Amino acid sequence: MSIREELNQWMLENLTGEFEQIRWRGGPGDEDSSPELRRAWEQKFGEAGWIGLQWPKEYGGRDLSLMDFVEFNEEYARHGGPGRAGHIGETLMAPTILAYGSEAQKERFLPGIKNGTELWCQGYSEPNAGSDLSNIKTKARLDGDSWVINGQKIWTSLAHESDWIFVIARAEEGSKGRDGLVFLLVELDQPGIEIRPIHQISGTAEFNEVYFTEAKTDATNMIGDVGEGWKIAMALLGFERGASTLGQQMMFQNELNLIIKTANENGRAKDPTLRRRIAEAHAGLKVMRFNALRMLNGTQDGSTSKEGYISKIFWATWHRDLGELAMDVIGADAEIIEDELSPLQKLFLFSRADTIYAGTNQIQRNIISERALGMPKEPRGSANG
Amino acid sequence: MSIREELNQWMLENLTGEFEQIRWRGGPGDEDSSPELRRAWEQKFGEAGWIGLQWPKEYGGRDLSLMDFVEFNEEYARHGGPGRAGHIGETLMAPTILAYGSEAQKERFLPGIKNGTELWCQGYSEPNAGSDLSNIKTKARLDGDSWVINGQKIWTSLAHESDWIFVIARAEEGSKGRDGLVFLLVELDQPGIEIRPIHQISGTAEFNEVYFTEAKTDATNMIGDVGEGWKIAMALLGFERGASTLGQQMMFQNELNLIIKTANENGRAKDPTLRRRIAEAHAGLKVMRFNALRMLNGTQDGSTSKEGYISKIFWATWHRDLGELAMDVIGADAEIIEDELSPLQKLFLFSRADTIYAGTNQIQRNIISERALGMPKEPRGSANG
Amino acid sequence: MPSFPFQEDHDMIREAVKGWLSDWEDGGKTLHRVAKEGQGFDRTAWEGFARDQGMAGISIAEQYGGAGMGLLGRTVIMEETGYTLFSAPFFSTCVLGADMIEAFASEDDKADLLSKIASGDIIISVLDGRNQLTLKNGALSGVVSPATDAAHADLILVAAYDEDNNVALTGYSPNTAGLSVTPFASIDPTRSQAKVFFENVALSDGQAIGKTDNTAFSQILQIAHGALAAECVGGGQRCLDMTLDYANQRVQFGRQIGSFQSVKHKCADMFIALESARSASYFAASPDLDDDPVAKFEASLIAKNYAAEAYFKIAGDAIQMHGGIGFTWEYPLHYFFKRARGNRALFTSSEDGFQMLADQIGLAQNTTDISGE
Amino acid sequence: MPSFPFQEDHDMIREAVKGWLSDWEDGGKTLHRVAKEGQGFDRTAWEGFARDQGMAGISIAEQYGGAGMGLLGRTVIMEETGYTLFSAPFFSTCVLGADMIEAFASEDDKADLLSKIASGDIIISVLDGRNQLTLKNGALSGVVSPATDAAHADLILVAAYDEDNNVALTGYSPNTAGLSVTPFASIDPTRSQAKVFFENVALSDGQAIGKTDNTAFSQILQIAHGALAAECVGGGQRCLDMTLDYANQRVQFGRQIGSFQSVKHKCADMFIALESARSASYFAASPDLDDDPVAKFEASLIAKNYAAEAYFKIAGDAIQMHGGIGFTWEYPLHYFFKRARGNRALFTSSEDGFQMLADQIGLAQNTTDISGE
Repeated sequence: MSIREELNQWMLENLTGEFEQIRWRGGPGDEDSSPELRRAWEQKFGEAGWIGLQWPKEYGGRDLSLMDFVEFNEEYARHGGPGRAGHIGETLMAPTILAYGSEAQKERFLPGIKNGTELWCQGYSEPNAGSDLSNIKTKARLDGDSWVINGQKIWTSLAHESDWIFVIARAEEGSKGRDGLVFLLVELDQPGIEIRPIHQISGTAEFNEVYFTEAKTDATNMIGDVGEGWKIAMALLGFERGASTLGQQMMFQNELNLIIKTANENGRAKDPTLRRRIAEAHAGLKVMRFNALRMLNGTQDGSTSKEGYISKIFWATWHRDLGELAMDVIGADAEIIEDELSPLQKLFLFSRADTIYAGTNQIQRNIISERALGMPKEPRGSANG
Repeated sequence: MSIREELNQWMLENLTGEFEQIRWRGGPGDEDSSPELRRAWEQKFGEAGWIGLQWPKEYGGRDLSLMDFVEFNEEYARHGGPGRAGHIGETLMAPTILAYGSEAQKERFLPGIKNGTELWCQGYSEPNAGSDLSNIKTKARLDGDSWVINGQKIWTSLAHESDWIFVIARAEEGSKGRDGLVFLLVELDQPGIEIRPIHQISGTAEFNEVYFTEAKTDATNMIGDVGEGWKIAMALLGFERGASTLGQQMMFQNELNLIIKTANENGRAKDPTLRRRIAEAHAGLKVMRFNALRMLNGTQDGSTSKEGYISKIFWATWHRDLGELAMDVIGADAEIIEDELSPLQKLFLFSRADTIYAGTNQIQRNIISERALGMPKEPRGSANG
Repeated sequence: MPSFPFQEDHDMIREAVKGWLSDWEDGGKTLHRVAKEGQGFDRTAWEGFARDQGMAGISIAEQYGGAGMGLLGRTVIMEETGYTLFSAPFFSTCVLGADMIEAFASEDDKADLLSKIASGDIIISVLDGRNQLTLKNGALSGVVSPATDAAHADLILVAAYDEDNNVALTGYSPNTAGLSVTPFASIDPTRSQAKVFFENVALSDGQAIGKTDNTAFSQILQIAHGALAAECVGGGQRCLDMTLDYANQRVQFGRQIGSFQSVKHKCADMFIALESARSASYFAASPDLDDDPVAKFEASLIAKNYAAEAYFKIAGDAIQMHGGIGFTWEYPLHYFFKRARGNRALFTSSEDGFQMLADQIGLAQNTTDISGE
Repeated sequence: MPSFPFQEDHDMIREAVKGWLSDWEDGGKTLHRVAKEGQGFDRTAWEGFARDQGMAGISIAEQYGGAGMGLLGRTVIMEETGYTLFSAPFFSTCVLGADMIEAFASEDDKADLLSKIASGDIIISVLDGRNQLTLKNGALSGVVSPATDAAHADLILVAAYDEDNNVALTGYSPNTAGLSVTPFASIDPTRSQAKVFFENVALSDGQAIGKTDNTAFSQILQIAHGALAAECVGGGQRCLDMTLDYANQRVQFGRQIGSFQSVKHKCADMFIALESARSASYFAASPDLDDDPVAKFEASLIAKNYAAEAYFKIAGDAIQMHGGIGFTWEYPLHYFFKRARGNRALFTSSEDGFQMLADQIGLAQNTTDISGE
């Protein structure tokens, strides 16, 4: 039985009962919906052995091939599988631990991810280091057997629903930029950590500020060595462009389907301008899919192939435009909020963040021009460059 | 009788006979058409007293008010008045001489412009100083009673149809940037000057390279003093945003009318996408007109009001888009060249230059952000900045 | 010298209004309060503005107690209320309502209603029910939505086709039998929206204001909606101002982000869109067009749709230029973005607006109706 | 490892073709010569490429003497001929012509014609005369324009409706009575275009190739036109390469202009458009779709229109980034811009293409015909 058939079977049997209500839910912009049910779903999913399929067999994975993993993701999305509460753990943390972690760290952390019992979030951005990621001010000092952390992280997705956070912090006093950083794994439920939600334009709060005041983690919870924090943080970001993008695209397909359905129902499908925009959105999604296949077939080691550099800006811009299209397709009623924001209204509002988080479109264009096209870097300013 | 009525009468009586064939012709991109007839027209126009209307009465002008001059330009364009062979002389050279020239220079040069007998062109750009206008390499040295000029100018409109050129050149050995420049008036018909046409994307050649090899001009033909060349050159550019833009807009209106006519004739007026684009072009032209009125009412001294900064990039971009629209309106036949390029085909091809010459769109955005919005300048590179 | 095309008195009004509204808005705090209260309407502030400050009558003729400052007068007000998202029914009452009455009412009704508007004693909501309401046995039935400011209107002016396919304009008290107003939450929380239900609402239960043919009614309605262009210009200016403040203050990579060309050029594009919209707005309010209703109709059509598109683009770019903070609720920029989105769809969508303009400039049309519904 | 989705042999062909075409083009010199000659066709080069290099048969099945390298094979060729604007009828003959024959001809005709194509011994021009030609008394009349490569074709394949409203495909010699070919100058001087006039051209004077229903014909035609996407990708790559070379070499304000963010970001946008178009092109040629003609039709529709739009945008941006030199005749960039513009309109306009795609993805349509003509 192919992996697609296997999953199909399981989804038919298990995405039922109370889980019905989270079908199609929990995607980007909707990550605040039913957190408890989605945590339960993550555990059920883990128990069934669906997490970590690409991992080596010795760590409980199935060493799944890329194309099989692609099929797996597509099948999951086809069923309207809920946005995965454990996706940061599975797609970012686990590959990083597998690549750079010690044997002891693998044993300690991989099972919690695989079982869906330990959820992760990401502590990279800081209030004064948005696009300039290397400008880290959060400090870590070694005190006996513990790292002690002070500082503030921001734009941490789902911190309030997570158990652990990975953090880059400055371990060497006086170091600058990419030097002197450490990559630490920190448990969130402790007195030295305070989490404050950031309410977004949509009124919902996926993002948080995380304050560290003498927060502690065991000295063994450092990945790599002191001074290697930047290298590890960047490798982790490389994994972000992995096969999970194909699952994301299936979510996009569902949104597009909803727009097409709406247009056919309210008659706007006959408006040539909207027809063309919808057709272009459809074309864009097909392009996105084939681009991901090119990218995934190009490299399988977390590095980025040339075409891989366009992935983030392409999907973010496409998705933001889809949000505007959705509202135009709804028409005059688009402004009306019944009870709560409808999925298409959420799409419209939340997607404004897409072109900003995880590297703004402007930063993406810098990266493309310098890394994919080899153009010269800009002179840095004199202030502290 | 209003100036509009006066001109109406005269145009009805004079834009006739052989001049009929240059009606609507000679606009941007079409400046190579019938140069001799248009030179004859310029003289006829001058003899009738229509050139220099805004000049003070003592120099033969009529001290015409701004709004009257606006009406005059609109009326001229309404008749399909030919592109003016003398427009650089009248709209750029004359105001500069009036503002900065000596009494002797006014007496020497204003009559030739006013009578339409001496045509002017502009020697600013150089091969290595395109957008970076201050990087002038052409040299001038004073030798007895003459300036002797060596160097090369490029993108000189209509040099081959002109009698005189105004040139910025470097008079002080070793000076850099904006320092040490002179502003000279030079007769073109002399052994030290060679003019080579630059063929454009449209196959026509409005622009030229002008080579100076020991070219000479009388020492009295310097406007201002040594070291004042930059100041005078910039003042001259300020005059470029004057009332003549309204005449240009009437040319644009004629092009748009031709597009609307074409769309109605071939049925594409019914295509909603093209309808919308045409309607937007119409709206853009109205906006351009009112923006020009705001600008002209804001300042009347050659300086630029805040909204004036958008004028160049707005019309250039609008006109380039109009060219693309024209081709889409023609449809599949747009590729076919019958005998010579049709006016709409010329529009499409030539308008690619609009967003480049006289300050590219990129340079315009720099100027807007720094001068109209007061944003910080970029750090200059270390190479020779 | 006042800035073209305004006169000195317009500039004076602008200065006064600007200060008052800035105090009201209090750097975004008031917008948060209004959003929280969920009405999209600040009654106290409206009364202060309309009555005490005397702003409701700015464009009402002097004979009815107004200031008689014409379309340019209300352009100033709309620009400044757009700059602060002043949550009050100036547009509904003093533009839409006043224009309808001015154009279609009897002299007696004008004297009565226009002076009430000028003194700030009445709030009016205008409903274009031509396609939503049906007339049967002298009574109207149907739903009009969205109905701006209907939730707190003293007088609801309803346009509907009569038996002769003319447009009849009728004024109703919100308490009229069969008429009910249900406010709804809008994506834009600073503007009041509602659905108004008609169940056999007798024409005779309302006040007959006037009648006209469909074309004339559409023209007047469009000219009134042209004033929204000024609101868009005000809002766009605010978005640009916030962006420039932020870009000049925020440091990344060792430089103010406002020194990066990508940020500078985006701000330049915002400025180009803004000043173009401003030209479109001022053109539509230009006294030169006062004697030419067709030209004024066309200019209003251009102004509303051109400025609404520009505002939406500017507001979206402003969020982008702010980075993370731009999409937080706490930072008030999103209210402007939401207003911009709402204005694009209010009255007619930009798409329909430009198609109407295409008709207007003589492009042959298809006979089939291509719009939705 | 060959780059996905290609195999090693595709990469080898690409290397060989790339070098040959680069020699041919000679840094733009040959394009100037072709433009001057005014044919849009370099016969000597075509014979060298098709016969001596054996490239005409790249995608023809092996049984007919071709290399059997499938759609990906011709994608390689089209990309590289697009990169150099190779002025020869590869697309007309080896893509359009071959696809028509492959789909509709008898086994005997296939054996004959496909091997002639593979050996480079025939030039074919395909005319879609469905809307231009009328059939009366067994003879065709009308004009087909533009007719790519008809001016030097040995065989003109004409599609026209027959009496049953099926599509009949007939092959004519250019010397057939009543048929005349008039070349015309095109804005794009590197492609051969003509008008083909039919005055009572008897069907019986031609070779009956096959018949099919309208939908099947449209599908095959669209799939063939999908190959233009690769030409657009090749041309777009050339525009980007020229721009990068220029930006890295040109110094203004004391810096390479390629170090300015506005130039870098524009190049990034060009790259995004280019790689997207490349994905669309490769997707349409993907062997995964070989068994699903509907999916392949849709993918070809997407590829042609998406890539044509991208190419036009890239080429326009390339001119802009070059400044003054970009719009001179001497610098060969304008040929690519003109090809890009031509490709957007060739076969179907992008607008019509996207409307067709809208039908394909299940958007309800209006019943009225809205396109021009």
